[in-house]
Amino acid sequence: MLTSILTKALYTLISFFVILNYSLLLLGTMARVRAKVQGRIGQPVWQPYIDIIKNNARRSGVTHGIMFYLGPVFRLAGGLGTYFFIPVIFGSKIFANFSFSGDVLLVMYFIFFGQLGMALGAGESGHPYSPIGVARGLAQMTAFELPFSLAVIAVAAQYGSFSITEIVAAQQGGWQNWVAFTNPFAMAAGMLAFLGMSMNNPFSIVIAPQEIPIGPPTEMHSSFLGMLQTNRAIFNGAKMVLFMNLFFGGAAHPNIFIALGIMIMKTFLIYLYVVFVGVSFPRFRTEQSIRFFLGVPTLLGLIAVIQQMI
Amino acid sequence: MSLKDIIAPFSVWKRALEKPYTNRKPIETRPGADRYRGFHQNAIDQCIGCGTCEEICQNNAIDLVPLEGKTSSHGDSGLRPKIDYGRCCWCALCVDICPTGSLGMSNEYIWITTDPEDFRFIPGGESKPWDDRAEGYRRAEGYDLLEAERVEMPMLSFEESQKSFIEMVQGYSKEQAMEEADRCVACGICIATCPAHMDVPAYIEAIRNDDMGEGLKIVYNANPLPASCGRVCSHACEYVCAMKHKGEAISIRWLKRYIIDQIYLGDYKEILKSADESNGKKIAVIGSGPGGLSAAYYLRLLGYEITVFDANEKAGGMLRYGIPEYRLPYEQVDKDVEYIRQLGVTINQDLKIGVDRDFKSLYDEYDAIFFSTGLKDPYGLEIAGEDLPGVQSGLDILDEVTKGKTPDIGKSVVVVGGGNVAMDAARTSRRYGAEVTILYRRREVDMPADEEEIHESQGEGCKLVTQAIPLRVEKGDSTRLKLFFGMAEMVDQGEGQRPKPVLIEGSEEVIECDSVITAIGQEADYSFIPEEIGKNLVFNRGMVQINEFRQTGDSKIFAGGDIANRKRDAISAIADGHSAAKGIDIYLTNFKEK
Amino acid sequence: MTEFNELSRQFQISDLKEQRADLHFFHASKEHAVAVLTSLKEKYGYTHLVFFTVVDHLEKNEFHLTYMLHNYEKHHDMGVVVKIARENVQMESIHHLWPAAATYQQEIREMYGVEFPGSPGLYENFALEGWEDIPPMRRDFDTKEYSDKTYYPRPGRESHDPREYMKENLYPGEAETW
Amino acid sequence: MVKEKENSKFPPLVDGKSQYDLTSGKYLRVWQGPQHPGITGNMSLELTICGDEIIDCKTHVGYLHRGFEKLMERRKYIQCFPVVCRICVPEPDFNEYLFAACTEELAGIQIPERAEWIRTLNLEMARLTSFLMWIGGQAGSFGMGTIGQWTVTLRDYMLDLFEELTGGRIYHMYMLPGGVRADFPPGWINKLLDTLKTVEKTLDDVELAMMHNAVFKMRAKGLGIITPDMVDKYGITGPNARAAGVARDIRKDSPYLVYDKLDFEIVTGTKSDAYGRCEVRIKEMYQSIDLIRQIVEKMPKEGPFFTKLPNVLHWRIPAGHTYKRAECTRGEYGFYVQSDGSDKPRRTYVRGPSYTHAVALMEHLAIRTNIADTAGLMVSLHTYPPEIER
Repeated sequence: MLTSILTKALYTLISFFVILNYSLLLLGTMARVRAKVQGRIGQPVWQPYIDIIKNNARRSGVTHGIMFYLGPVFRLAGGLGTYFFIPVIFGSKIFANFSFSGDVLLVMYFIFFGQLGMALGAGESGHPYSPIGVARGLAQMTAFELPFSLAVIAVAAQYGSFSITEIVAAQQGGWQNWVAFTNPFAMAAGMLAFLGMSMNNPFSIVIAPQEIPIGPPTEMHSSFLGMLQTNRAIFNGAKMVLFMNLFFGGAAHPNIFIALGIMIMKTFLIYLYVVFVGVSFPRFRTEQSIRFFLGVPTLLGLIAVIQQMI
Repeated sequence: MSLKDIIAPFSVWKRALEKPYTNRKPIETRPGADRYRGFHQNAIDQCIGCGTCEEICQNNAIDLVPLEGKTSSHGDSGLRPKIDYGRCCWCALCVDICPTGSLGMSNEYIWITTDPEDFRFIPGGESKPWDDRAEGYRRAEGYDLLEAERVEMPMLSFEESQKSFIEMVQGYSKEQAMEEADRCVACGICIATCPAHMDVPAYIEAIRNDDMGEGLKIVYNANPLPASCGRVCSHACEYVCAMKHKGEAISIRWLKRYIIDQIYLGDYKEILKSADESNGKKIAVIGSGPGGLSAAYYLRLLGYEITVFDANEKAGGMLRYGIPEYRLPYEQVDKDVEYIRQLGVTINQDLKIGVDRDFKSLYDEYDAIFFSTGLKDPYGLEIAGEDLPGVQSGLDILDEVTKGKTPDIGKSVVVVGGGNVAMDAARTSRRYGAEVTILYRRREVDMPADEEEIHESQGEGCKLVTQAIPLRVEKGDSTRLKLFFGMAEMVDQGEGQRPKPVLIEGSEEVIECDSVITAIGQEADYSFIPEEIGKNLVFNRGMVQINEFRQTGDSKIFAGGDIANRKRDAISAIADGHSAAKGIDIYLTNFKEK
Repeated sequence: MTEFNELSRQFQISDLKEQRADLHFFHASKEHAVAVLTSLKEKYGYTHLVFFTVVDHLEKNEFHLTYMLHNYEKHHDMGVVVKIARENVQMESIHHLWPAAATYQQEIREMYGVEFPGSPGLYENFALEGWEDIPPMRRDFDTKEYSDKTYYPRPGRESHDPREYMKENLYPGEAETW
Repeated sequence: MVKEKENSKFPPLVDGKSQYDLTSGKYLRVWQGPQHPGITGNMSLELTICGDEIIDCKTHVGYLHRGFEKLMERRKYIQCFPVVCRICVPEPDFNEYLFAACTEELAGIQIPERAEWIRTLNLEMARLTSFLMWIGGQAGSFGMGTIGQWTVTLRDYMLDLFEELTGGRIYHMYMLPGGVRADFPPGWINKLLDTLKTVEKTLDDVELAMMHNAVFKMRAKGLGIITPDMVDKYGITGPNARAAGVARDIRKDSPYLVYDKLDFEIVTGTKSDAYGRCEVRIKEMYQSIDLIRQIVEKMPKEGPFFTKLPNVLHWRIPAGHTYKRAECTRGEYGFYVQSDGSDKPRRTYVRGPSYTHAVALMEHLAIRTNIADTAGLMVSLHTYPPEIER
């Protein structure tokens, strides 16, 4: 029993370590891709490491309420929680994490959880304008949750399971078995929701410095910011892996390294898709993005669900 | 909203395939443009510390500070601009206006030090990496904030001028004077060089303001003979003028003349300060040249009773008897003298001390004596035949002309000498119709006469023969005289010494002429000073030794002018007179036992 | 200038001056100024208020309120100068003619102390929050003195006047002007 | 402005001002700026919001008040020359030109013809440069950083040209009374034409990606509508007015320098909202490029570029006053200079277009817009705060 727990813990740590580093490098790479479109050379790919190390080395000189300190912790917990219940590589013991039969629901909860923690933390920052950012963030999140949930429901209905591992298992055997092709409406709804989830343009108003008065990103400084940046990497990784699993057949290969390669390729493309849209468009206002999510993506989600019902 | 609106934005990805705009290491690879206005450079030896940069700097970023290794000298204040880069706005107006052109800007704009004080330094004075940079901001060709050329002075043409004694320089009109005065950058470098330390920028400013009264006041503060000085001053100031580094110096002398020409003598009284109440002390001034008159004027202002003794018929000394009328009309000398006389100075003419009046009696009667008797006795040529008729001194000629006599010079004249007296004698001779040749021992550049005198004498047709040493004079055949002279070569005398002319053996040439006019210098005559007083005075190579208050070895006797200073010009004599007046006042107030 | 001639029959205006073919200035009395401006705007097509400012003539103890109007039809500018005494200055507001004028008046009140009764937001701060000195654009406000008083000069700066410096070094004892 | 709605959510308007009670808890007061990426420069907007909607807006300036007009009272005319350009950072040349032009008019100086052409060239380059900076701000204020990165680079290319010509990147200090400070460096014209090609090409890309952008259209259309009847009321000039269909362009109406020798049409739009103003401005950028090419072609190839001035250290200008205006990117830029015959100007008044646009007009237009649009609205008016608080 103990051995199995320890082994599991070790495996999870390895998986965590791999995904953290991969995500950080991915963030750095994407920053360079974005820079390329903007006509710049851009930062070094390892810049996210430098930022995190630097920020973690700093300490805050001011005190806030306890909730302020807990905000980033909640956020990090949300990120970790999301990640720990998603199997990264199908069939691999090391990268299976704590996947179990209802994990997709738990993951959806954790995606929300971090944001809520953040909202509470920012609320206690003492900055009177944080509520504006928080309200925008939560409103937009609620909006994209709808198509996302519908997409997940459609997928769950399609395979009759709430287990990510099982959903991935059902998609094996070639690209024609992927949800993307078997259930394109669910995939479309999910991927549109993913745009909102990743807070890139046109859904970046939550973190837009131009359009709100100075909010959480400035309030959270020093190691708080370091923690948030770490979370950003993990959370991003987790989300991409989740979407890969849900819609694009996951990553599976007897050889663990080839499987990792597949994972990297798929997640890279998924992220590139976000950036692809992100650099091309300005951002929506909050109510515009809510309208957007409640429009076409929700419709697509509904179609997907109805399709499965029938 | 059309489909295009959704697809078109993705066209931004085109750029991802193109070369990025940015550089990898901008700091290393991007120098400023050729004209970039970066940190200053200053050619420290070319700079004269005139402070025009400080004047134009709208930010007060420039200070003038002493720099180690630079000392004040004539034409160089010894100060150098120090720039506070905390204030500098890099407008480069200082570069544009710099009269010497020493100031520039390099294209260096990156310089990092941790000490803010480092950003205050003397460009060129403190070594910086960009000191020798060729690139950087320089004033462009075709753009200039200062005028390098002086306003041309209306003059009689040489054909006109050599026919008569009408004043050659006609003087500026109001517009011309204002335009010329406008060129001045008011640095004040000239003040130190002027022997009388006249406040030149101030009276030039008065011209700009068209306030002649103010100008006259400023001029009279340091010079009571401005009408004469404005014409014949040796203008040392113009040689150090900051604008001379750019082109031509400001016509300081002629601007001074302009001020005086605008005001009638009768109006002087209202403008200038009048003399103090008489304080009962009496001063004797011997000699009514510039030195004597200057001393008399300033002493009179202080309330002393002044008596001037002069051997000539009219006052003015060398101004009247040594300078021909085409340069300095007599009525201008009269104007200066007359005002001093009006102030209550008694001038006794035709009274020669030592002959008509005993020096000892003056010494006893007056509280102090100032003498400035000048150099009256011309040097002889010291060659054979110099006592032949027709050999005369230049001063005598000028003196005769002043007295209204026609000099006996004949048809052709040889003038020996290179000073102003030589030029004056030569040009005067031209006006009596003679053919004139000037012989001078050294080169033209060595001639002590004013540049314009040399130029004008040649323009009026005087022939100049340089490096010629007279050997002997003989009676002529067709003409009255024959002058034999040999050619000289210049022998270097080592650093700091001017080259010496040495006769080339065997060279001998001859000129036939009616007169030989010698003008190779004069010496003083102290014979009027009795032995018992004279023993207190110290003489050195013919000059009276004086201290800074122009006091001689006898505490009651003061001296100045050509007999006491080596500059031997009117303005130095005036300065001597002024200083002596100050000295006498100090002496009589503080030291003289009642 | 037909506008001027017509207006001068009705109002106290004077000193027409042509600066350029397309720019004229004239003086208007304080009482008639706003009526003149209204006529210019409504009747003569000077619909554009280019600017409104004040020139301080301290020596004459006068403020010159300067209104600049532009006629877009004729492309002509008309500067209306109103001379008023500097003490307790009040002027009629023109914000009813041009809403934008309220900003000008607010600034002028702050910078010169000219009051415009009825102008919206007149007493709100424009650029100077917490200013307690006299209105700073008045000519009797000495900026140099204020900055010397308020800020610290950088220590260690010292400059020399070339003429004084040369005097010290070259002829310290000699007489010059005295 | 949104049409007056009978909605209990909004407080009643009296004299165009909202009557609200802050303590009611229904409203929040938010300061945008003076340190804020969504504000054009150092100024701030005091916004009272109800939900996401602005019900009251008040402009606050004074954060960079340097009192230029007052400073100039203490400076000789030539010393004002380095000061004036600092009144407007993105477009300093208009200050230089107008101050020089006023001084020249008062002093009765005629500058050489070539200097006029060079000045015109400079002003058009400045317009293009300023527009390039604005377009980045406009795209950026709606979150489209890509465009901003491009055009700011292009602006830098223009600044390179300025640097080579004048010796300074931002503050050129090039046009001074009497003409300009230097002639073109060798090869500069070719470089200018090359840069124009680059700018034109990228501008095509910008227009495609920005003006045909669904999200941009959603944000910009209908934002801050200026109706033609507001133009005179608020003293609106430049593209803000032209977008509303009011064809006024000083370059055409009262030509200065050599604009009467150039061939161009006034650009107008049909509706002056944020999008319409963008359209006009982008057309004007093409126009500027065309004008620069025309100038290069038509200008005299050599000749003097500077007239001798009296000694600037004691230059006195005869008493008098004048007003000069020029069409800058934001509208009418003007200088009023009054001389009392001394060597320093008695009064210099700077009429910046932002003065009316950013204060009275902005306060009016902001009401009932979404708080997230404040930055976009502000940038679409194209205002620069230093002009407001000279």
